[in-house]
Amino acid sequence: MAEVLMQRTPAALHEPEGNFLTENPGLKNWLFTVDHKRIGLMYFWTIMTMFFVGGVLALVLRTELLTPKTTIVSAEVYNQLFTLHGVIMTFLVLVPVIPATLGNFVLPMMLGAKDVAFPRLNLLSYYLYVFGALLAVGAIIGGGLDTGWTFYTPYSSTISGGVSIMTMGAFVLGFSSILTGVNFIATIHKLRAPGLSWYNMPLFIWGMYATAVIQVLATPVIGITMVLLLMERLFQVGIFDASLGGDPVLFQHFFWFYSHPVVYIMILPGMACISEVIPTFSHKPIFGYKAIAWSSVGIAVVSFFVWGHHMFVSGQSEFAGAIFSFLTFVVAIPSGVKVFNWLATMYRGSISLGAPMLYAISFLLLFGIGGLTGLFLGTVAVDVHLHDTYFIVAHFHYVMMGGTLIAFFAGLHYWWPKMYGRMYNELWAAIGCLFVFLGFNGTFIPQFLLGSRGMPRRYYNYLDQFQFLHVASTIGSYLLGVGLVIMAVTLIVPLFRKRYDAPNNPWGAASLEWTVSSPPPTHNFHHVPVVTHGPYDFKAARRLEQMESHS
Amino acid sequence: MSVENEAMESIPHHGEEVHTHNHTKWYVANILALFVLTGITVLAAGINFGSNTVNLMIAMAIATVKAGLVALIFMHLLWEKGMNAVIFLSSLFFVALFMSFTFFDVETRAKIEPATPSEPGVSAGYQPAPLPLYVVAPKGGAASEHGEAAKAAGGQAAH
Amino acid sequence: MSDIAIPAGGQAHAHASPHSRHLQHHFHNSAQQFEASKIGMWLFLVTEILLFSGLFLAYFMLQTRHPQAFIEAHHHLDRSLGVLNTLVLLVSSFTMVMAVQSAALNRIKATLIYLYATFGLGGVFLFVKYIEYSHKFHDGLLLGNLFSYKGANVPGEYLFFSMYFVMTGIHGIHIIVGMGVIAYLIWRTHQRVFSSAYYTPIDLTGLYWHLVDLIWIFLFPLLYLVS
Amino acid sequence: MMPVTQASDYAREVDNIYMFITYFGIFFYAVIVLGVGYFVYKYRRRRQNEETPDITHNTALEIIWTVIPSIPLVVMAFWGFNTYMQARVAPADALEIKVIAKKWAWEFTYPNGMSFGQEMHVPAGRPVKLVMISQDVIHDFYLPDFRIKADIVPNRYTQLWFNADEPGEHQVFCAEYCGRDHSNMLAKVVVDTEEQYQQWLEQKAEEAMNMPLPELGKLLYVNKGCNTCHSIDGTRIQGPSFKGIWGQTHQFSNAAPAVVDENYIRESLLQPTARVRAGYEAIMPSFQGLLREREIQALAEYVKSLK
Repeated sequence: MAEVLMQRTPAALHEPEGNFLTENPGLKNWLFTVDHKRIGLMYFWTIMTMFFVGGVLALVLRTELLTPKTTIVSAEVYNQLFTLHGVIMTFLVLVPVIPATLGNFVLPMMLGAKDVAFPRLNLLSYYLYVFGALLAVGAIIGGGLDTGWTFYTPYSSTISGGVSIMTMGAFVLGFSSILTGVNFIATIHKLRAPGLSWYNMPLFIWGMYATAVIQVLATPVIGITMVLLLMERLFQVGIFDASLGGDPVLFQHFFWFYSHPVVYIMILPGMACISEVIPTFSHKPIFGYKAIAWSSVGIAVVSFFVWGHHMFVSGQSEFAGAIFSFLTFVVAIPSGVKVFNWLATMYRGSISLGAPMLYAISFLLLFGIGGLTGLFLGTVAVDVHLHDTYFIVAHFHYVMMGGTLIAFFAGLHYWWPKMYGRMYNELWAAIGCLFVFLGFNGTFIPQFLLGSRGMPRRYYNYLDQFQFLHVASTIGSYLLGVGLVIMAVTLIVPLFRKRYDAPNNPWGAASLEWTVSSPPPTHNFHHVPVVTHGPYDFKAARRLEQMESHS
Repeated sequence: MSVENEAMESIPHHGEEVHTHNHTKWYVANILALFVLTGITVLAAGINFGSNTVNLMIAMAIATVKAGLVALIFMHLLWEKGMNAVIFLSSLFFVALFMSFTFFDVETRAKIEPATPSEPGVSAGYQPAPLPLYVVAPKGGAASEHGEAAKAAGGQAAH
Repeated sequence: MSDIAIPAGGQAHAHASPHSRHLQHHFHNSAQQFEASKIGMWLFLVTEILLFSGLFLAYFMLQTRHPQAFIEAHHHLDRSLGVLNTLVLLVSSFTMVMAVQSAALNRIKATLIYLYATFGLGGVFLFVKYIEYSHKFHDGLLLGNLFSYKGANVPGEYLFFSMYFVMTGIHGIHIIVGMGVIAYLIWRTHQRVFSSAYYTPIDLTGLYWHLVDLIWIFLFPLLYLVS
Repeated sequence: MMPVTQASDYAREVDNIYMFITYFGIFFYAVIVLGVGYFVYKYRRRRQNEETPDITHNTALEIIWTVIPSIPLVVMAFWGFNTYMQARVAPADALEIKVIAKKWAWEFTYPNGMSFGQEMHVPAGRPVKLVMISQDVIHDFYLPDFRIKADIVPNRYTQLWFNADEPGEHQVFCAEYCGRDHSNMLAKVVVDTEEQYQQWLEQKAEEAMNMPLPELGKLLYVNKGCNTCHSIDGTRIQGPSFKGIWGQTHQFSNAAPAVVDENYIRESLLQPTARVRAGYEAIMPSFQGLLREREIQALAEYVKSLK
């Protein structure tokens, strides 16, 4: 990677101040904006609203589980709430949370582009998301449903209630996700700034690229699955219904062909954030750039080979189970490689523990547990015991929340100064992170124990012997809730205080989005930037900044 | 590599467009070929090549040739840059993956029986026999008969 | 080569490109915009292929489970209408590709004629489908629980018609959407919007139309020629 | 680590794999935790503009940490699959018990063709094969003490087998979500000695044959799971209550009104959707082929007795 100076005109330093937040104010200009940054922020607040709803549902569920029988809600309500919690958190939060918010916001800037390739489709994607979210939440009003987010037939195709509306919601949300994916791939291929070769791209972009590939390839399958489920409900077409000559296990194949890769739609962007935060806060180039970049792509491809590991006990053939088990271990390897690479990046670094780094370290510790407990589930004989117990629940929360969401928080704290031009209080951010970390472990470590002792998931009522661990888990979840509130307050308060103004590059990072003002100008770059150094070449970036400040 | 050269790489420029050639001859030839292949498909459907599966595969093979012609000539993959072809072909790869794994499951859901039935009387201290543990019974038989019968019953119930 | 927006002089703005009327602000030139659109369209086609792959898989599954029912049921379809519709769609693909080429060669009048022809052939396809559908409705050869045909002698024939209606239905929706877009293109062509310098929408619609044709190529033998 | 009863050799074997993975996991987790902790302390940033070395990669090291951990993974995959196959292949002389799952009850049918409620009695030391089918949606037979579990799919038999070490009682869960009372779809496996098992079977069979009809009906009401949807005290659960319905005229959503008599009850059991009580959903499974004539009579007599 050539270590030349970042080429920018002196004029760029003294442009009149005006940024995407303040230029073109007014509700209408926001609602019909095609600016990727504004769309990213609209996505952010909408998703955070859904996250809040899903989180409150989680607390209600945990409170209900304080006692074996009825605590605060009835069995019907409980079953609908865990379904809604699952649907909201997977389809409405985890899938879009990083690509649609952080990705939308920084990806074009990282590429040195003014916008994504199809800005209007980007806006359409947002409104499809809103529409899909309304349908999903409306399904509860339209009769409710208690299928779980997995919609297994024939249960889902025979019960009355809001399943059909939810099905349409999932279909619409799929479209939204596809549009984001198409947009990112086209943008990365065609809108890179001069000098930004593939190996000069920040690893965040590689992660987004791999994610987009899965979005494009897997999401249509959930679309057709939902259409067929709707047909099954409306006309009893018989494809997934055994009593009509179909095969309910076929539905599971359809569902998991999407829903296993979707797990990587969630975690790859998380890993992408971590790959930015760790080198920046270690002030040292990332270790094994190519290994991380290609392991993202490798994970994306291999993620399509392993869906059957959700079906070891479903009546799938034993031999299919064997193959899926072996392939599952194959996908474990690139994830492990990434963890070692991040560790090696910290080796002999100069590590400062800013809030993004604290979350990144939390990610390493939590994702480590999530990944390693995955080994139990990839091993067929052990999975048979643990399948559909709280062990699974704990495992995927460690990967999805401990992985994706914690990584999202790392990224959020990392790019927050760029998004709003304000710093936050480091001490309170650290306190929030501590509460989140402890609360999270407090919630889910008891669930591992519950699961290995045989406590099945989706149980309203449970045996008395499980109560102690359930109470422990509930207390942990309250702590987690407190942590998230502290985090939210810490981030939001500075938005109303001018004295927290952020510099252009508060962390000393080296990728392109830090060369523009905070918050960025409406069109990102006044002149097309030319990339002359690598994304983790912090020394070159600093030299460049020093030169500019002297000129 | 100089900055200017890298710039050339990532931003395309005018004069590269390849669509200004006149391909009418190709198109006419292609549509005629497609007509002929349609005729062959219909004729082939009248012949029994052995089994249902083989007939279906032959029909699908001809359809694939036709689809290939459409993609190469009407959709310009023959003259396009590689990237679009890569995108198109990769989709086919994943379709094949989806179908083959699912079929593999369904086709190997055979009845599994113990290779050596344990003798009566030793059951109290029963130990699983050393390998081979199991044999796979031929497909069909009881399981699928049951399926047909139940389906017939279910079919009536549904209507 | 000279019109690339390299900020050497500090003044070279992307808008300096000659075709700025259709050039969106975040692209450097129309070639870049065209290629980006093209990649986007191919990615969209990928999603369409994966979407239909689910239908094909469901078809193959049911067909292997109930081969006799599928053979029996497909006799109710009119093979000659199927062949006719195949030919109609193939010809429409030809007219579509000619429309794209005419636009690329700046022969706008020919473009218009070919677009009208494509639209018309799409209409013919739908009309033939309408005849087929109304026949099936009349006989009660319908999907799922609407199946009310009395003469079925192999159990499970309704599964074939479930697949028939879901597959041709979703394909038909694609034809209707395609015709809608072509109608829009005809309107815009009348307004002299397209030229050899800018015909991206026609090109992309062409790709979409060919894909719809390509899917029919597979549907035809599966539904009409089961043996 | 897994303080759950190990009720069979198979359970012990699964736990061996479980422990192997646990040790592997603890080792690698320790590497991560100690690595992070040590680096964060040792290489903490001491001053602004601290210089760091430009270490970008080390191919040998990367190959090592890719390949070495892969080896135990291969062990896990093989060991896990081989053990799993043992659970799939029942010995030919196994005692065969038919399991029918429905919302939200179990039915266990013994080789003598009879079934006696939510407790499965099996002899210790003899392989027991379960041949399972569902009547409505997907259920799942989960026996944690034996580390076995399998989905029960409608219209298709799935199998499980186990061989209990010694007499005892073990919990059965439904592990695939199946509706409102999923969490109450419980049962027990009671392991007896061979003699106790035979005695129990004979005694139960005799009881059922000689019982007066209303009493048999009362037993069936629980054993066949009627009680999960129909109360006998007038409260509405999923279906209408049985209390005092005998001789009443009922309204139906899909048929003309009719009087509750022996024929109506018979039809409700065998073709439940033929006449659906107004205000209720057509969700009752059919008991066609699952009830003897005497048992149908017994249920009718039982309903008659509920005033």
